[in-house]
Amino acid sequence: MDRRSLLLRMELRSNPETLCVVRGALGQLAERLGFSESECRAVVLGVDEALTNIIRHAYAGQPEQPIEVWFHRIQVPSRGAGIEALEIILLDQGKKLDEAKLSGRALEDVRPGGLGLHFIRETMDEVEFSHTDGRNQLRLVKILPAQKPPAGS
Amino acid sequence: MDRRSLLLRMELRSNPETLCVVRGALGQLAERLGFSESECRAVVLGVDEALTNIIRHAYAGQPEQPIEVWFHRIQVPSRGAGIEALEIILLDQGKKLDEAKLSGRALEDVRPGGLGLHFIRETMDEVEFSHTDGRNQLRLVKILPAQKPPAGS
Amino acid sequence: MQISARHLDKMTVFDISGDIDLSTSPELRKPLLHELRELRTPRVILNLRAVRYIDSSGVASLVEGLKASRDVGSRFILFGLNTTVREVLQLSKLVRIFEICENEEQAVAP
Amino acid sequence: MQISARHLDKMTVFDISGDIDLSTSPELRKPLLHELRELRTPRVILNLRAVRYIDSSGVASLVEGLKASRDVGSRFILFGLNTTVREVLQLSKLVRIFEICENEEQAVAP
Ligand SMILES: Nc1ncnc2c1ncn2[C@@H]1O[C@H](COP(=O)(O)OP(=O)(O)O)[C@@H](O)[C@H]1O
Ligand SMILES: Nc1ncnc2c1ncn2[C@@H]1O[C@H](COP(=O)(O)OP(=O)(O)O)[C@@H](O)[C@H]1O
Repeated sequence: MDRRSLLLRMELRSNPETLCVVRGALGQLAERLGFSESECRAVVLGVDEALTNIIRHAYAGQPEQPIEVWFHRIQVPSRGAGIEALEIILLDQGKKLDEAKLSGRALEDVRPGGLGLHFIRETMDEVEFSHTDGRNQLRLVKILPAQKPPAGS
Repeated sequence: MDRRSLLLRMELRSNPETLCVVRGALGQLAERLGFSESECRAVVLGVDEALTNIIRHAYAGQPEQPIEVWFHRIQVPSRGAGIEALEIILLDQGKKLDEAKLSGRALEDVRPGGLGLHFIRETMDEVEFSHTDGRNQLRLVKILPAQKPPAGS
Repeated sequence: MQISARHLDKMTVFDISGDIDLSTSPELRKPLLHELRELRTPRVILNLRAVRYIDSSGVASLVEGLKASRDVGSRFILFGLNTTVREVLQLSKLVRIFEICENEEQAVAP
Repeated sequence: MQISARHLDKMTVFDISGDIDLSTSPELRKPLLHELRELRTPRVILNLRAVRYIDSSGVASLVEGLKASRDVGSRFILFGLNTTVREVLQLSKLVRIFEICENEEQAVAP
């Protein structure tokens, strides 16, 4: 019920040039896990946005700060049975997240910015912020394609 | 003269399915560092072959064993001046490498296998095996394109 | 990301390729805003056909371009939206605010 | 990696796409060796046009196919070598040992 196996762990720096490297790895990983092309693009977008926010907000644009990304294949309990999912955990040592700022904004308000969290929430099945041991943690879960419960159930 | 900055560290398992994930990350990283398309393919091939050898030989095909890959941007001393390079270090905890087996073979001998080391040596500027603290280490260096010393010098 | 400009009569077409993300979106924003605010080109057209990736910072740059075009009374047109770009714009719910053409012919039409 | 077979008169064309590496090369080896050793098809042709990546385990599978074809007296032909495949075969110094055609027309020609 609670099995998890490590797929990959990445340690990187808060440099915008590293974003494409994570996208490259995750694109392949998602494809291997059986996600459709469109789902692969969604997973990659969600993680890229989460990293972008860490670089811009947690580290206020300061380069060379540590970021860790863990990718696990997990089983999440679901009505008795376990369903398989990809879990992505992002860790940073930047400014403590202010949950109040995470409310997002009305998309009707046409202005640049403010889309990142919306993209993360739209592309992932679970999004969970926390703070432990002086580190910000963002946990993202995306259910593997074959295991999606049938629509309307 | 001895500056090195971490670009990326990957922790993975000795599963052949992970190879494409490293290729995905490294392909993007190499592109970012300014390698030409053909050089990017060469760097990716060299590292893929090194990982393949770790999985097949150091771990004898056993899955879920730990592998670490470190990517640094380094300066290597070269006739007084420092030239920039990509350094890739692969670490495993498998069977200690037998240097005698690394001699390679005559390519004229048409048989499957025996190409991996040849590909690693052809695609990289430096290839160095070592063993410390119970771990095998393979250090690969590829000089960044703009810094290649002029041909014939 | 690569961006290059073609200056036609009273309009400029920007051909954009590669990835638009946090690291590259400034290279998109700057020439766009210059073209609109400084040069006040009446029609600014973006060819997005070769865009391989775009994230929220890329979309933000497009929105900035759109706003600048409204300020100076220019037209701001996108064309060549591939699946990747279309998906992200749809996710942003901002597809409708942009003037989008099927191809360059339509975008440059009088 | 994807592989599919087209059975023509006394010959079989395998269309291969994607990445051939340690994890996928068995999926290439098995059908090739079956076609040659079991079915003894007189001409086995590999269309490599859509191969995105190939490493030494992929090349080893091709060499195994070639050796099996020599054992049973079949022809073993490669075509559609893109830059990636060509570079790796060149690096392996094995380009000359394979029968390589420019396109399918040449490969199936009597
Ligand atoms: N990782 C993070 N650390 C700190 N603050 C964050 C983080 N992610 C998001 N935020 C806060 O949430 C707000 C909304 O984020 P987002 O929707 O991505 O839009 P934008 O980054 O363009 O403002 C940000 O402005 C910031 O205040
Ligand atoms: N990482 C490694 N650990 C242990 N032995 C290795 C390693 N890499 C290579 N070898 C040895 O070197 C030999 C030649 O390797 P290679 O050229 O890659 O061809 P192949 O793997 O097809 O035999 C291998 O057969 C193996 O004995």
